[in-house]
Amino acid sequence: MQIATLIEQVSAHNGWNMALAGMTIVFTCLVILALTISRIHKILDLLDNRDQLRLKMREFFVGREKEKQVASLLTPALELEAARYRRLTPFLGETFSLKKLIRFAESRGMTNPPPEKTIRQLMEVGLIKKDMRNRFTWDDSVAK
Amino acid sequence: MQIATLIEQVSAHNGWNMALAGMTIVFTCLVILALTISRIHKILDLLDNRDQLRLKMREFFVGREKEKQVASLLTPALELEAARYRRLTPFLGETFSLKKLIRFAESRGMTNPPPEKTIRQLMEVGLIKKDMRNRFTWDDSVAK
Amino acid sequence: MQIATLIEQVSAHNGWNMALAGMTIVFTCLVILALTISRIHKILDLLDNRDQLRLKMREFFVGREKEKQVASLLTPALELEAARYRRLTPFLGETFSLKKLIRFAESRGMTNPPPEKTIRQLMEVGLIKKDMRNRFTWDDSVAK
Amino acid sequence: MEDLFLQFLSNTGFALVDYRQVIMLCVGTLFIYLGIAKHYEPLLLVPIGFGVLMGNMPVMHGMGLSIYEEGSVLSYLYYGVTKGIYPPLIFMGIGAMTDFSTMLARPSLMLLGAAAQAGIFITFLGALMLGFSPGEAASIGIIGGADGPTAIFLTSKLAPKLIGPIAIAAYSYMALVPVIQPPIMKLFTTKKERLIKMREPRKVSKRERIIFPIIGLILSCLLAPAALPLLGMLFLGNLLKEATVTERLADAARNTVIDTVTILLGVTVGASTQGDIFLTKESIGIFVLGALSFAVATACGLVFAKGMNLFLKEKINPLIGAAGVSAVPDSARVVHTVAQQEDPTNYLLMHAMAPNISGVIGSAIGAGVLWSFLT
Amino acid sequence: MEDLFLQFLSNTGFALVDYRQVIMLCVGTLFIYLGIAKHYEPLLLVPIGFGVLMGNMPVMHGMGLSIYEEGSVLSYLYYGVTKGIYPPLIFMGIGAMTDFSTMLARPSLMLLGAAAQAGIFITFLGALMLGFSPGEAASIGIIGGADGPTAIFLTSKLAPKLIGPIAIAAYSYMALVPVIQPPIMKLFTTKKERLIKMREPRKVSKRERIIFPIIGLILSCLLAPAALPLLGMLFLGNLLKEATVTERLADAARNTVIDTVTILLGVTVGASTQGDIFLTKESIGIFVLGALSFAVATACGLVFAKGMNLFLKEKINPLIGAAGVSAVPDSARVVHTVAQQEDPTNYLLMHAMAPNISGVIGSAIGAGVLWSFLT
Amino acid sequence: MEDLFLQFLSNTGFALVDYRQVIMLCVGTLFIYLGIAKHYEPLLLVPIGFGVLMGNMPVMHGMGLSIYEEGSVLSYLYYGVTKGIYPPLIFMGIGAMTDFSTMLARPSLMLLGAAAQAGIFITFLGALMLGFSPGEAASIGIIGGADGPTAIFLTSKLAPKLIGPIAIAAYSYMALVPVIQPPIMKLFTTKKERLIKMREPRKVSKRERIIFPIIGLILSCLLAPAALPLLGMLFLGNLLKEATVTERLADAARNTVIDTVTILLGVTVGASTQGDIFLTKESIGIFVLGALSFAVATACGLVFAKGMNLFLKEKINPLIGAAGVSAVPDSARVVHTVAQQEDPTNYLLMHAMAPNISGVIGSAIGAGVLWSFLT
Ligand code: NA
Ligand code: NA
Ligand code: NA
Repeated sequence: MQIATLIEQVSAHNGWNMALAGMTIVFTCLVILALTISRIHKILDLLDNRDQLRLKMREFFVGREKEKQVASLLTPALELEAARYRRLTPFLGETFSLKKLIRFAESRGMTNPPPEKTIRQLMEVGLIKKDMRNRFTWDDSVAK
Repeated sequence: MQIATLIEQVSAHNGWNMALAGMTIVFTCLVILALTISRIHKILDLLDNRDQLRLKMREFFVGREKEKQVASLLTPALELEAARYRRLTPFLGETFSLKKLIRFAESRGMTNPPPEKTIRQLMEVGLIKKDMRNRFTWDDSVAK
Repeated sequence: MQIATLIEQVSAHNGWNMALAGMTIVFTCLVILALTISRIHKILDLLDNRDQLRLKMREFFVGREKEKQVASLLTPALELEAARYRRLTPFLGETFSLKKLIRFAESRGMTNPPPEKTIRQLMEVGLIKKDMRNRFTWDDSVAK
Repeated sequence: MEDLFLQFLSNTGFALVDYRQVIMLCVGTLFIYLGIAKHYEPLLLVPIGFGVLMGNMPVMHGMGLSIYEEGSVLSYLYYGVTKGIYPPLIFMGIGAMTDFSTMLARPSLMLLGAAAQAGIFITFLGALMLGFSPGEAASIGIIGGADGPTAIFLTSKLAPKLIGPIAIAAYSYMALVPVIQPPIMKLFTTKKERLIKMREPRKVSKRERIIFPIIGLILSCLLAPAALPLLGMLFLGNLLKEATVTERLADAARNTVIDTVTILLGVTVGASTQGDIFLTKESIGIFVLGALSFAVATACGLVFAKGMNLFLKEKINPLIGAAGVSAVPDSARVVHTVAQQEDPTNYLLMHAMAPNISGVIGSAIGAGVLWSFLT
Repeated sequence: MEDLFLQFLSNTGFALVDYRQVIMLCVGTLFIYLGIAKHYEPLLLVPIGFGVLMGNMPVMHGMGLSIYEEGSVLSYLYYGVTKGIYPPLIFMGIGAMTDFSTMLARPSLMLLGAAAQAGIFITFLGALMLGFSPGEAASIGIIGGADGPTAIFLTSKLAPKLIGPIAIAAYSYMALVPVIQPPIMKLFTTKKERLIKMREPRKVSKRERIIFPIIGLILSCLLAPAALPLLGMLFLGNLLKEATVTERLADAARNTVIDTVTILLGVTVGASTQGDIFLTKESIGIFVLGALSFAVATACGLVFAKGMNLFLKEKINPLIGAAGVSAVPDSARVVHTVAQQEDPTNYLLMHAMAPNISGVIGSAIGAGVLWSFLT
Repeated sequence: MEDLFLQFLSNTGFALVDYRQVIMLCVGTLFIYLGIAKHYEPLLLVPIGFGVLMGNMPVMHGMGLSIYEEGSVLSYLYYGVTKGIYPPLIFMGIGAMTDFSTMLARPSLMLLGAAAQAGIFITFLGALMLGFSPGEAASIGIIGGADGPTAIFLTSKLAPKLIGPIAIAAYSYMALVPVIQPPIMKLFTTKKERLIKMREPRKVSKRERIIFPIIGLILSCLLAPAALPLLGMLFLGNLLKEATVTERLADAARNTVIDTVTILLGVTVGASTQGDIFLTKESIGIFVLGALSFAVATACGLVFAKGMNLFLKEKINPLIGAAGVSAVPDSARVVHTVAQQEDPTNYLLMHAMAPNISGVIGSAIGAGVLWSFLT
């Protein structure tokens, strides 16, 4: 077969164009994808920083107030209790059920004031928080 | 749209009847199911008690005979052997293969009388029973 | 129904022939399969022996040469190093990655000559071989 | 070659994109976000959300890419939805996962699962009023059954065109159970009622648990034969589980089968929400009625529980009535959470499971009844 | 509304129930009982039994609930049976589970697996005599192959209407192997024969085990091409197992695939036994002939083993001939049990596995031969 | 009876066997041997090889045994190939297995995955020159994509008759990557280049990995909508994996689904290579062009990497360009091995994964583009 015929066969089916166009498109796609991907983590960082920025601003304007409010509830006595309960964490894990916490507290003789009451107070203050799955965790942001 | 028209549209498709009938049927179904379920364990208890009753009656009429028959086979010597073999259970598990039992017995020097013979006797007496899967267990009901 | 009719019904559908032919074919198939299977391990043994035979012949003609060649590379110093590296096997497993081997060697102070160099030499000599999965093993056939 | 590029460019999404698809892409992303970040039913919302993305990529019609074009891969996988095959398989898996013990221990609580189905029928009436055809109205009503497979199954039989919006509505509201139910629960109960503690249920023997799926099948299918595909498979799965000798089959049902089918169902239901088909006035109606349905079902369960207390010596906590809507096990968890907000030592989860799973049976029966009325 | 109630009541099972359905409900319950309480092949009897219940719930025809109505969920799942797809998939799983070592160690024992297939052909003659058509007679004969998937496969090709009764008969008798075989075994062997001990088989190398499925496929399908769907998949599964580098595929075959297919096959075969279709004179004939087939197959295996002993220096225990019927691994276990009743130190299980699995190959070949005769 | 025997004998393989089938039986055995003994892609070569055996057993046509006869078991299982369903399911499993971290850490390496796709289009031209029709030429070109599922998917759409040879060529060359690529790699790179070490990529956060499949789907399907079936499922699988809350679904995708589909795809693709259909001049052309395609793709990747180095401050090792052909993860491993031959302390595996998996995306896009051109 002659080379002319070979080339002819390609042209007849619009082959050159398809090949060139195809390769260009594949390349373009991956270039655009690569460019986009390389932005993702920068955008995410920006978002995080924005949150931090906003947080700082809020702290500046609102923070004091909230602290005060918490402070009024977070009596020294309660703070002491909180510390005692906090020490049970190693036995309970980072997230825990209240039932278990109460059992642990009782088994360690922490019955005055009754665990139920203390825990309710701790939840009101926001030191213990509940997640979607009805498990509880300590919220350190309030603790300070 | 007027309320009359709305109601009209429901009636036109026999909606009121379907809704009421549907709800009634769902309710009836679950009520019947609930009633039936609440009977299951009572019926099961009854059946168990009937079995016990029958057992007691059979014991009364037949039991003595069987006991005697077993007794005649269950010589004091064999009983002694049985106790020795019984002590191997912790090593064998609740169900065991005869092969393993023999090997264990031999490894503990229990060779006179030979394990094969003793085991055959224990099976005749009914102290060792075989289950569907060709595994063996001790039958305590006979042991007493 | 009369027996004659019964037999008639079988003949009408060519039943006798089908049954006899069927049974014969099943039997023949399994006989041929059994005969073939009974040859497999003998043929495999033969193949293995042929390989051994060939190996022996090759050893006779070629082996010396190769040994010499290896010997020239496998200096006593390298042999000593090889033995030291060999002792790391229990920590690395039978197949290992070079990275790990180097780390282990370095952590044991085997840095002179540098592990990279020693390992390259060991690979040239053929004492360390690579498998398909890019893991390495010791080749004992050369070691002797 | 410019022709080819132009042809190609005119085939790319940029040229074909439609504002409705953009809206749906946002919806899909929102679903994925809610699933992953908020833990709302992730096993459903993530595949559905991704399916929404796949179904709303702007593609040329006629190339065999869309779920609605015959011969496309998605259309083959979608058969399991349109023919109603996936829901019974999912029910088999659920059966092989579910322990009916609490329900067997206190069968009276099954009435709560029945009461909450009133939402189905009230919404059915509402949908008829809005001008939906009876088949469509029944399918919309079943959203209040709070059971995705049941809703998809009935819709595939009575109003196949609405599978997308009804499935999305059903799964959305099921995912939002922790948001939707608590206010209704607080509205319909007093603090004193929410503080009621309940006694531990009795132990249920293995034999009872084995007999239940058999009795359950026979009774419920004698009364409502059309519930057979769903309840039959539910009880089959449960029997395989409780028999223990068929453990490996139960294992296949509750892992292999349900997980594979969940992916396929999720992604195809998601992909069926093509903007031009999904974003219609009807869909809005379906979402509004669906929300209504959920609220009414919850309220019915609560009110019925309060009614039961009038006759019971040992009072039940009426909150567990809200678990009758199904949405297993989320609505039972929500009941538990709300109760614990009043008294952290009150553990209602186990008690709420009884109405919760009888709600599944109830809505399957409801679906069967509506199906038999309208066929 | 009374109309609706009446219509509904006339659709409930109570109105539609037929005495034959009641009988079948009892049969289904019996199957479940035997599976769970008596441990007779629970993996088969429990799903089949439950399927019998599902198939015999009295439902209105025309609603798309029955397995015989096009468009019903059960009908879709039943395709795998009627098209003969499930049996090969199950064979693949069996292949991936089975260790052919004992057979490879003593291939002469394969003759026992051949001999026991005589039952198939003798029953085939019997069925012809009773007036069954050749296709039906072949399907009935294959019950004596003691291999459920093979029986279903052949019946789906030659007598699709009889799938229900033949499958039920095959699986029932397979489950009843521990009841049916022992008396026949004792009848055809002397105590002295039953006491014969056999030598440990030789070790079989990994290479042999890898080569076997390839040779096995080529030879058996050269001789009986129609055995390809079943034996091809059996040997494929076995190769995946023995290759070890394809362990994860073998794992899928022997867990995911076989378990899922077993549930679907069991429940649909069960559901295909609708009382009005199942409880016929023909079914009774099938059950009688099936029992005969089993007994004859067992006897043939035993007698052939005794015959072999005339020529062998190292005698075999003729009991293992009974394992040639297949019913893997139950009939091998029964052989072991019967031998142990005579001498608790005689371990025949491993020896009985050789005729047992060659019986599987034998009946698949038998099925292929009959299929090729009758197509 | 002699008639029956003669008829049977004339149906056995011995009477029907054709020299082309003998050749194919050898090919099948070779595949199995390479898979098991040489560890060349055993998960593919073993099922395909056994499928080749099954497809080339000499069977009578008209009995419903051949994969090309309607109603045969193999033909049902083959639907998943001809309808293009298996490849997307496999892609879902691959997505649920793949960690895109290295690619996300250095997206510039994705260009290598793009460059290596030039092989596809050059081979496409070559195939047109040899007189293949455009659809066939495109399917042959895609062999250079070094991605089995993609090749099968495109061929099922554009040249269904060539599925057998193209799939076999694609999988053979993928298996032979450790043999084909090293000489080309050495030819196109200098020793100095092969010694280049690369820096550890940065850590990629979980959020990035979750966002990627969503962005990836939207972008790639906006630009090349026809890549949707393959890339949609790939990204779906990956999202299920990265979301972690959908772990059990990812698990099903990467075990249950992919293993089952791999067996079915392998055995049916193998069985589709019936000697009379497979051993043609065209197949030889396909194999020659396929090898060319692979070689060109490898070379393009290498040369492009060298080109990139002209512009990069921190040079990359051009060997990783060869991993752009896909053949995940074998070609990345080969890159690693070749680099280690020069310097055993150079660890390129992780770096080679970036072009490797972007090569998968690239060839799926390439397939989509060709499909949209030719439909
Ligand atoms: Na419900
Ligand atoms: Na058999
Ligand atoms: Na590629």
